[in-house]
Amino acid sequence: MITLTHYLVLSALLFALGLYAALSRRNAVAMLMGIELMLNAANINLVAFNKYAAPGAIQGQIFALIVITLAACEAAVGLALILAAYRRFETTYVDDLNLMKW
Amino acid sequence: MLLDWAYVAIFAIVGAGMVSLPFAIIALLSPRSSYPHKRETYESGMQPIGQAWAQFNVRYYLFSLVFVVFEVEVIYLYPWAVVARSLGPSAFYSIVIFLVILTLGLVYAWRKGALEWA
Amino acid sequence: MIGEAVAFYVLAAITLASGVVVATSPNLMHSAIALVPTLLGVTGIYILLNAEFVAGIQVLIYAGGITVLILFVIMLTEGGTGLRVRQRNEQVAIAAAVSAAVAALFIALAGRTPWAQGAGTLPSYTPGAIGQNFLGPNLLLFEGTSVVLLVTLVGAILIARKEAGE
Amino acid sequence: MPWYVEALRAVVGTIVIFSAVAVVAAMFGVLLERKVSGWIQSRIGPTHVGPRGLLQTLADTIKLLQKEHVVPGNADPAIFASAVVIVPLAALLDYVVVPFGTTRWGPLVFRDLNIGVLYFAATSSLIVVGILMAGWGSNNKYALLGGLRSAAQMVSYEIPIGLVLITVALLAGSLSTVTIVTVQSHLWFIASQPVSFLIFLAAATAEVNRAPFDLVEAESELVAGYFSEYTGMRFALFQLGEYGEMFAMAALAVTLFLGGWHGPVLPSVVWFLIKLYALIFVFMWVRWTFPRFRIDQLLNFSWKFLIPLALLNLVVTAFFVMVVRR
Repeated sequence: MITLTHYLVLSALLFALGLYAALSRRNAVAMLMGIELMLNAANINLVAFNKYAAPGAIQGQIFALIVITLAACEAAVGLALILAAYRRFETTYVDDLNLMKW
Repeated sequence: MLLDWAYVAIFAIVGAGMVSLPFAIIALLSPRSSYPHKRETYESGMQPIGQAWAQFNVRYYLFSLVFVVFEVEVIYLYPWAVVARSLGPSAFYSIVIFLVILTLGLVYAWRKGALEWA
Repeated sequence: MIGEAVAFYVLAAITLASGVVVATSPNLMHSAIALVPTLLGVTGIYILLNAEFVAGIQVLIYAGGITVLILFVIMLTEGGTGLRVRQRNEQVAIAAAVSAAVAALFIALAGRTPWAQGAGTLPSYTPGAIGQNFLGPNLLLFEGTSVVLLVTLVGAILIARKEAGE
Repeated sequence: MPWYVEALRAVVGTIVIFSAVAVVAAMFGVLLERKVSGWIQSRIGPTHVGPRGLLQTLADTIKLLQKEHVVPGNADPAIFASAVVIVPLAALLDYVVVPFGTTRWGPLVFRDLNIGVLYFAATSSLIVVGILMAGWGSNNKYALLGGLRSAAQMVSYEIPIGLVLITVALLAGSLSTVTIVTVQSHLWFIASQPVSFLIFLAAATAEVNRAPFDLVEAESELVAGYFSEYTGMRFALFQLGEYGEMFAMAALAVTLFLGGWHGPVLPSVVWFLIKLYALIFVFMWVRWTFPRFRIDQLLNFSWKFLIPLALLNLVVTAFFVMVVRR
């Protein structure tokens, strides 16, 4: 029998993977992928709570939709920033991008 | 509802098996021989210089960027479309506002030249 | 019920296994491509949770949109050079410890909290329910999203194009 | 029904659909393409194998099955190998929601999903990832350029297709393909939505990378595009993906605009196939009628013409559905 706790554990593990990627990667794109994993983990929680804790409402799924939307916006702007930084400094490795102003 | 998706899952799994089936036949039927030139990258008979994995132009990114934003806008229209009939004219005006804002984005991208391939 | 459990564990395994590749692969391209099975695994989880509309959106936006964006950026910036470069920074050990601690904390919390069992049933037709909601009580959210997207578009084009002339 | 009967039904259905698509769409489609091309150019097309050359593609398939497959030394083997499964599989997944006809026991469809057309859009968007993987994994300049172009083109044309899907869903009040066909029993949507139909046809042609939008595999500049490095059966699988997607798009057009299985006298499946092949013929006719676009013209055509037009059409339709008709 699959319960809410199963989904929460899965989401916690996925979140930890994303966090690990975001903290340990040198490449900005890879860090962004880690953030996407974390957002997905959060979404699993939202949808799972919708089913188990508040099945009468649809708010959890709507929240998940909004999170997906914002994830798309974040990816679009974040990757644009990475491209701009790459054009300037010829690198996408964050530890090489240590100058705030050139 | 879950039954529907169980069918889809079986479709995907069996389908992946069927798509991979030819590889089993190849393994049985096809000849094998090896010499250095065979595994060379095809470049119309020229010796390939360097890798193909080079950097590409930013315009590809601009198009996919505008695409992702529009795709997100479009998905918000699906839930509206299925209930539109049962909603009144006021819902029509709210969707027009939504689409006008979407069009503003398109106009901006157009004016800024993000849609030019140059 | 057994079917549901099997599906859950298979999907969780797919999600986590490819998530590990995303987080640790030394080849950036492999990381980005492993994102696809991770996202599809999460899609399956949404379906198990009766959220088919969200599942469709997940495939359309994440697997078909954001992944393409990420693949493009890797191709634009890295090319094949990423293979020769160290991909992990000096704080790997700390990162692993922190992540493990966070996971342990979350799992402990999830196991100990007595979650309330809500009343009612899920709407059987989720796109319709979501549409009713967006054009009813959450109208502002709906219109606000379009403004957010407009700002995103303007900002991202501005940033990505800024120095194109240089 | 007990679960194993359901599972058996699903497996049998899958095998039937896959074999049917492989034979009817890919093998017969390739033959048809060659025959139609020949007819348009006053040639005869293949004649040698079988009566009137009917078995030509079968012979080709058997030939391709015997070919060794070569993995270029520079390629990324994992990506190279998995791309070839993803593209045909994503194309074939579309057929889950295509209603082929109707019987006494209900519509003939693999599964009538609640989110039907959204599912179709989602699975076909996966093809882009497969194509980028094929282009990158080959580590070949032609393949990579073809893959990048293809991805830029396919994502550009996904938006007009999405807008057209929404317009039809608006008229039918549902995303389910079976419902969309059912509500067309009196009036096909092509009568009320001719503009949508044309937008869909143009965008679908581009989405499946066919001429005049075929600069992905423009033979004269890019050899074969993203599958230049694929030999033997792997090449055939990409062909299966390509023709499978073309037939899926045509089947979707029939479902959305041409009333699906509806038609007098003849059985419903026959009507569906007649409409399907009529559209396929249009695709092939267009191929030999228009010259190839340049990539800037191609992208302009989507962003500066089809998308504004589709948006306008959507607003007008919404006005009629939500304000006038009430």
